Amino acid sequence: MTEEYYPRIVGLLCNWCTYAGADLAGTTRIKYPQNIRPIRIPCSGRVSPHFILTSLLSGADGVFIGGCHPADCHYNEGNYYARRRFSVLKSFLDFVGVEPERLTLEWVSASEGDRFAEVVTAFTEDVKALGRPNPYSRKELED
Amino acid sequence: MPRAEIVKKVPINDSYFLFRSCVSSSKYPGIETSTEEVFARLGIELEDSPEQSCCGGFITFTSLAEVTASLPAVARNLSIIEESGKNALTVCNGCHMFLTEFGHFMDHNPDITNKVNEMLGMIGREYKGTSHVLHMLEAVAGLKNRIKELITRPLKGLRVATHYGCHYLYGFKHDAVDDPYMPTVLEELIEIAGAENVTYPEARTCCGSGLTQVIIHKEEMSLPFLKRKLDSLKKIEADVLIVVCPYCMTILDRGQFKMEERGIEEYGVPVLYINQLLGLAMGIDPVRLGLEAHITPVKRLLEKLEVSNA
Amino acid sequence: MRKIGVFVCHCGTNISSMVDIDRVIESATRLPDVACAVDYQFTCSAPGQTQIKDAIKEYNLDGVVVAACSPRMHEPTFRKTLRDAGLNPYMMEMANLREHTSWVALNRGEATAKAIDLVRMKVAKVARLRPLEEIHLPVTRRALVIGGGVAGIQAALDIADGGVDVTLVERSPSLGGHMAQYDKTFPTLDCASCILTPKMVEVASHPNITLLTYSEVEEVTGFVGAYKVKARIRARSVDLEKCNGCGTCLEVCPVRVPSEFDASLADRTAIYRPFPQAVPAAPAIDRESCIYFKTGKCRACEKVCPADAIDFEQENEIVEVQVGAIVVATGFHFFDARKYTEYGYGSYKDVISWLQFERLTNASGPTGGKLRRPSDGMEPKSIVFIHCVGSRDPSKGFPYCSRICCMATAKHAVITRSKIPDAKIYSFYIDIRAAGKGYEEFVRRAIEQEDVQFIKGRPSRIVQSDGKLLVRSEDAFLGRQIEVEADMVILTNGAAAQNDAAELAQMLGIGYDQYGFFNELHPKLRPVETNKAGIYLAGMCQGPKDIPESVAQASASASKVLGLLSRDQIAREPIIAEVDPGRCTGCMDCMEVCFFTAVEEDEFMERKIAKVLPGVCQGCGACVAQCSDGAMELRAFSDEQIHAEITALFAVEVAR
Amino acid sequence: MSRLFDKKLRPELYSDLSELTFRFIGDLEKCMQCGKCVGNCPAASVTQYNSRRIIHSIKLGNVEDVIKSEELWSCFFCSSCYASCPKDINFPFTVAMLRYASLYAGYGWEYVKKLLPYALDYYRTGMTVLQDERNPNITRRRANNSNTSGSMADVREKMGLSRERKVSDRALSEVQFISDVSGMTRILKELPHKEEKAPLTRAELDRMVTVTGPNGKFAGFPEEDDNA
Ligand SMILES: Cc1cc2nc3c(=O)[nH]c(=O)nc-3n(C[C@H](O)[C@H](O)[C@H](O)COP(=O)(O)OP(=O)(O)OC[C@H]3O[C@@H](n4cnc5c(N)ncnc54)[C@H](O)[C@@H]3O)c2cc1C
Ligand SMILES: Cc1cc2nc3c(=O)[nH]c(=O)nc-3n(C[C@H](O)[C@H](O)[C@H](O)COP(=O)(O)OP(=O)(O)OC[C@H]3O[C@@H](n4cnc5c(N)ncnc54)[C@H](O)[C@@H]3O)c2cc1C
Ligand code: SF4
Ligand code: SF4
Ligand code: SF4
Ligand code: SF4
Ligand code: SF4
Ligand code: SF4
Ligand code: SF4
Ligand code: SF4
Repeated sequence: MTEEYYPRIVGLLCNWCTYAGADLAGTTRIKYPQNIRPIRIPCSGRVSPHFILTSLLSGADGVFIGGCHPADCHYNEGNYYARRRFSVLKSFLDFVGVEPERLTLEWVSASEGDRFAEVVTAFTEDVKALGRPNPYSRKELED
Repeated sequence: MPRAEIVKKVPINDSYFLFRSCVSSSKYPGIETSTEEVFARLGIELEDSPEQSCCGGFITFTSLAEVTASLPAVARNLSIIEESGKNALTVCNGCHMFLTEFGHFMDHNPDITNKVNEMLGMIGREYKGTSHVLHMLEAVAGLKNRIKELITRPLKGLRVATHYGCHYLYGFKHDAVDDPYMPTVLEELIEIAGAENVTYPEARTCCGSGLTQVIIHKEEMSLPFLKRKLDSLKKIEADVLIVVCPYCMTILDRGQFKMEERGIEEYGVPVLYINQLLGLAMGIDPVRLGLEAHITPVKRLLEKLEVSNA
Repeated sequence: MRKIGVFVCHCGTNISSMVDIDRVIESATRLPDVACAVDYQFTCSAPGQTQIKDAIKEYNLDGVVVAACSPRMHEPTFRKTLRDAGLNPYMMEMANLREHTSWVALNRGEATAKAIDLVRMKVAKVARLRPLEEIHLPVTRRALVIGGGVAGIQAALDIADGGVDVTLVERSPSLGGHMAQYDKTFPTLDCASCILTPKMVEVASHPNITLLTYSEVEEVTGFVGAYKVKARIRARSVDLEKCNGCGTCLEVCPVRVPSEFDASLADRTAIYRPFPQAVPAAPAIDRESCIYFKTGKCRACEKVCPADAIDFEQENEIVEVQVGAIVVATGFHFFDARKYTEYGYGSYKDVISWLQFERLTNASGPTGGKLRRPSDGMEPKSIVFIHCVGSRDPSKGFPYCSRICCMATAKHAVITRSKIPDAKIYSFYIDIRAAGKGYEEFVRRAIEQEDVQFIKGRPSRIVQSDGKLLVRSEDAFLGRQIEVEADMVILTNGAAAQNDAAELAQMLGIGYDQYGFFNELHPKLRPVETNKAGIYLAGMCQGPKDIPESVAQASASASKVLGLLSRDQIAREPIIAEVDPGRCTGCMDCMEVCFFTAVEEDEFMERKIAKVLPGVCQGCGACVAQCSDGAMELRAFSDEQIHAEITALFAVEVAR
Repeated sequence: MSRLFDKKLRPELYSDLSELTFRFIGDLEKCMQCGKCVGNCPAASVTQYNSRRIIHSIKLGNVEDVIKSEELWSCFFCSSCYASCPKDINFPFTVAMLRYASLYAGYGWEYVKKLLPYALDYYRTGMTVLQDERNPNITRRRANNSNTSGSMADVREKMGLSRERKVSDRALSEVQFISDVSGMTRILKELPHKEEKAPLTRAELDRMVTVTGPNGKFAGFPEEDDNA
């Protein structure tokens, strides 16, 4: 088996925009790398920092959070909370030594199937470019 | 009468730094003496200093020196005011605008203040931003109740019109004591002096000079404007026109002379600074009030006062 | 241990062409909680669903994973399948093997690996699901309408015609709102009172409508389907039952105060009826200006009243109503044009507002519809309208466009032309905004046929000189300063929210913008709903709009109300937040972030804790993410469930 | 000691106009072309001057046209436009900036030249406006009104004041020092020799902002200063 680095990415996608955008990418058959494992959540505002930490600790190489564009949130303000929490967490990760590139927050609307594929592809490339398992994963910590 | 709320708190102190003005000292010294006399009667001390110079504004708005050169010139004057530990009174709309606006600018741009202080440091000065600069009218308006008690010779029957000047009205959009289009401070003072306030349509209209126009373009631009204003003034047969700025006074007083000289129109409305009017109502000697320096004669005005007071 | 069934769908070949179904089944079978894993061609088809139902019985399943298409497509289908099989419908999750996998994968290997992971993740989640019951909220079949302008009137009538009882609360002594003050309405120039008065009368006589005028809403509690409303009926001092509306009392009252209805252009008495066609016709005594209430003397009105209807002893009355839904239609107010000292409104008598102009041209107005200027009663021969006074002006007024004034000004210009054929009419504008059916045509008519001079330019100043008003402006097309001599100037001072809009919004728990206009839930898709279920908006209270739009919104709100109240109970998805009283520390961080104000303070064992209102919560989960004590959970998306999904992904080593 | 201010704060250091104007164009973007600034503008009422049009022109990128224009020198600096602008655009400030731009690009010198005598007075005495009258009729009229010779010195004396207001020597030397180190003196020096409408080269621009003399001390006032 070739030892090509195949990162796994946890995708936390809000039900109303990004999850639907991902569906649209499917309906229009846009191909993109399949490293992402989408998890459906009601709103990006539902994303607890724990989800991201758990993902990284468990061995995720990247975490992708998708929400509605600002001012488009189905619940009005959820994505603003997401953005706030996200920036706090990102600086924390930086602090503990996880490359901030392993984390991304993207706004993808339900009509942006192509954009979903685009940003996921780009993020997968970015994570791949980091080139090694995330240093924060439990396995790495134990080694 | 509608009017924007007075938003600015005017500090009323026992003493102020008197900021002189080139135009006043050189052309209408009565503006300064009347101010000194009125404030002396109010029991308020005015400190002078020979270290003060031209406010520095002229060189800015002539574009002869860019802001970076005029800021230190203005800041130097501000530092002298600060040294006195007092708030300053300016007798001129222009000085007021430049000293306050530039002070405001520096207070909000600390990096620029540092640069300015670098330069001031070379002459042993520093700008700290600790003093207020008030327009004389702001202080007088704040003192109007005390002024009322000092009126000994009410100017009964005198018809008084006003001209505030653009930089008093329009220059401080967000920090003005009065509304730019419906100001009332002068009108209140005129009533306190016992005179009758009369309005004319072009009361809030520019005298035609702005800051430099009378020099750059001479008659062709400013005279028509001045004429519009004076024509409107003439119709209401005012005895006197009140200003709060020596530069406005220069234009309105000498402008009438100029029109007369060219045979365009005779107006003959004397122009007085508000403190000169208050001074008359307090019984101060017209010579001391500097009325003889005026070009448009004030004799008829004084005679009318004699009669009404007799 | 759970007994979970996994049902993998081929979707014809949509999935199976990219995903190795056998490997998915094989890997699922090996998972600890899985009792059975089977595949089928079309799982959503009737036989496919039967397969699920049979398996539920056969294996006594307590959870189901359907590995097929997007849950946004078939989640409701399979929930129903579970319910039909006697299993709680919320014990099901879908793994998205189609939209998120087979249709987007580059190769079969990758797709299969992802499918295996997704199924494993969903199994882990289903193992932690709990049965949920739909929330049923009882419904009170009565509606409240706040505000009796044209919007409130329309909403009340539509709801009442639908067979539902309505309580209409109007603050002033009469129905009608602003529209009652106008003579004619654009773009058709039909007479305002001819179309409004019949509707007002209909409200008053409708068997399903309870009309409370001179009243205000004081308190609103509860939630959708079950709002409790307290309204205060102000003492009118006239008995509505006895008064026959004869108006004799108005003739004897000695008091004169400026009439609000006539925009201060005329006076009214202390006992007054805003306008002759008022509904109800009974007057009210304005106690602030009544001599009797100030000095204890007078009672002149009482003496002449043939019906003995005057009642000085009347007191404010509080009534309580239970309603299932609320329509807010409180309308608008005006920008105070006195702030524009450059135009002299308030000091130049002949500079008036457009509302005053409406009264001046109204046949029932102070001049009997004759256009006369206020200072000396002269017929103005040169008339200037100024647009955007206080609108589109962030420095002194509002940055927004008031939307109706361009049209209203065109209307006013046309009315002026009909009253004074030889008048010079000027209208100073920045841009003309006339985007409605027949609107542009109307403006063109004013320009082309009625000889109204529209001048592009926002005037800078008005100078008063010899009884004339000199309007100084730019003519932007000429690029030159111009001065227009006018006898009269009309300012279109912009529309503003009601002064007390913010208080009302807070009382109702609905959102409002920085200017005080109430927020709709979604500007395009939910234009009359608010963030609070069961509260709807109509008319100007939501933002500037004209009468057609106000009425359209009112009818839309009414149909929403009727839809809601047509049921005995409202069923709601049970996916809402829930507090664990044991863990909650009462910090109320959750309350801060809840946009829908669904979190309330509560008490538990003498401690303050948070409580979620099931009728209000929308299930967004913002509060859950905010809670640092793990006390808040979102049903079907709990921390535990999502963590399980994440960790399950990494539970097995996959080839890298 | 040659550059007291960094480039960011000294727009005149840019010869590239697009870069320079960018600094204040930002505010002009807000303009909604409503024209309220024009209706009360004294310049607009006596000439074709039009602040709104100037703003529009700049927004379209025609900065060069604006700074070459005579129009630019018509503004009275009365600030009436600022007071009325619904977007709070301080247009007179913008005009001042544009005038600097104009001068540095080599235009407008003929207008500024007229102001030179006042600036020289300021340099020499610390005061911009002095007592002497350029029009003898004024003195004659004042003599009439005051029963004196009509000279300001006499009038002041009669009022009980010193014959002339003077700033102190220290004040004067400070004013001159600031003028020297800030580059104003250099401008005063160059002004009389300015050829009309001769655009500056980059090298000239650089020279203009460099103060001569050791330790930032100005080496001496220009000898050619007689025509003041
Ligand atoms: C001068 C002018 C002319 C116009 N001309 C036209 C036209 O020709 N054609 C056209 O289509 N549109 C026109 N409009 C627009 C039109 O007025 C509005 O679209 C319409 O009036 C909005 O109706 P509304 O019911 O929302 O508000 P409103 O008419 O303001 O009614 C609101 C009602 O709610 C009541 N209320 C307020 N707060 C409370 C409270 N807290 N409790 C109880 N009651 C309350 C008020 O007393 C009032 O009766 C014009 C507007 C103006 C200003
Ligand atoms: C370029 C453009 C951009 C726009 N952008 C925006 C925007 O950003 N925001 C915004 O709010 N609005 C926008 N709009 C306006 C918006 O498109 C319309 O308001 C909206 O689409 C109207 O929806 P509708 O359902 O009335 O009409 P349509 O979208 O036209 O739908 C009518 C439907 O009826 C069907 N149909 C027609 N006749 C029959 C028949 N006889 N029998 C059966 N079916 C029939 C048609 O096939 C069609 O599906 C935009 C419009 C345009 C042209
Ligand atoms: S359940 Fe979904 S994937 Fe399966 S056949 Fe139906 S549509 Fe296709
Ligand atoms: S009692 Fe009051 S309302 Fe009645 S007539 Fe007298 S003042 Fe008017
Ligand atoms: S209160 Fe009496 S007098 Fe007045 S309208 Fe009613 S019935 Fe007539
Ligand atoms: S509708 Fe017309 S007048 Fe009213 S604010 Fe908008 S542009 Fe101005
Ligand atoms: S945030 Fe958590 S602990 Fe705080 S009140 Fe809300 S539920 Fe309770
Ligand atoms: S889930 Fe959303 S709507 Fe429900 S209580 Fe929490 S924050 Fe409010
Ligand atoms: S008033 Fe202000 S916004 Fe209007 S045109 Fe002038 S600069 Fe532009
Ligand atoms: S400052 Fe200049 S542009 Fe503005 S109004 Fe005065 S003259 Fe006109």
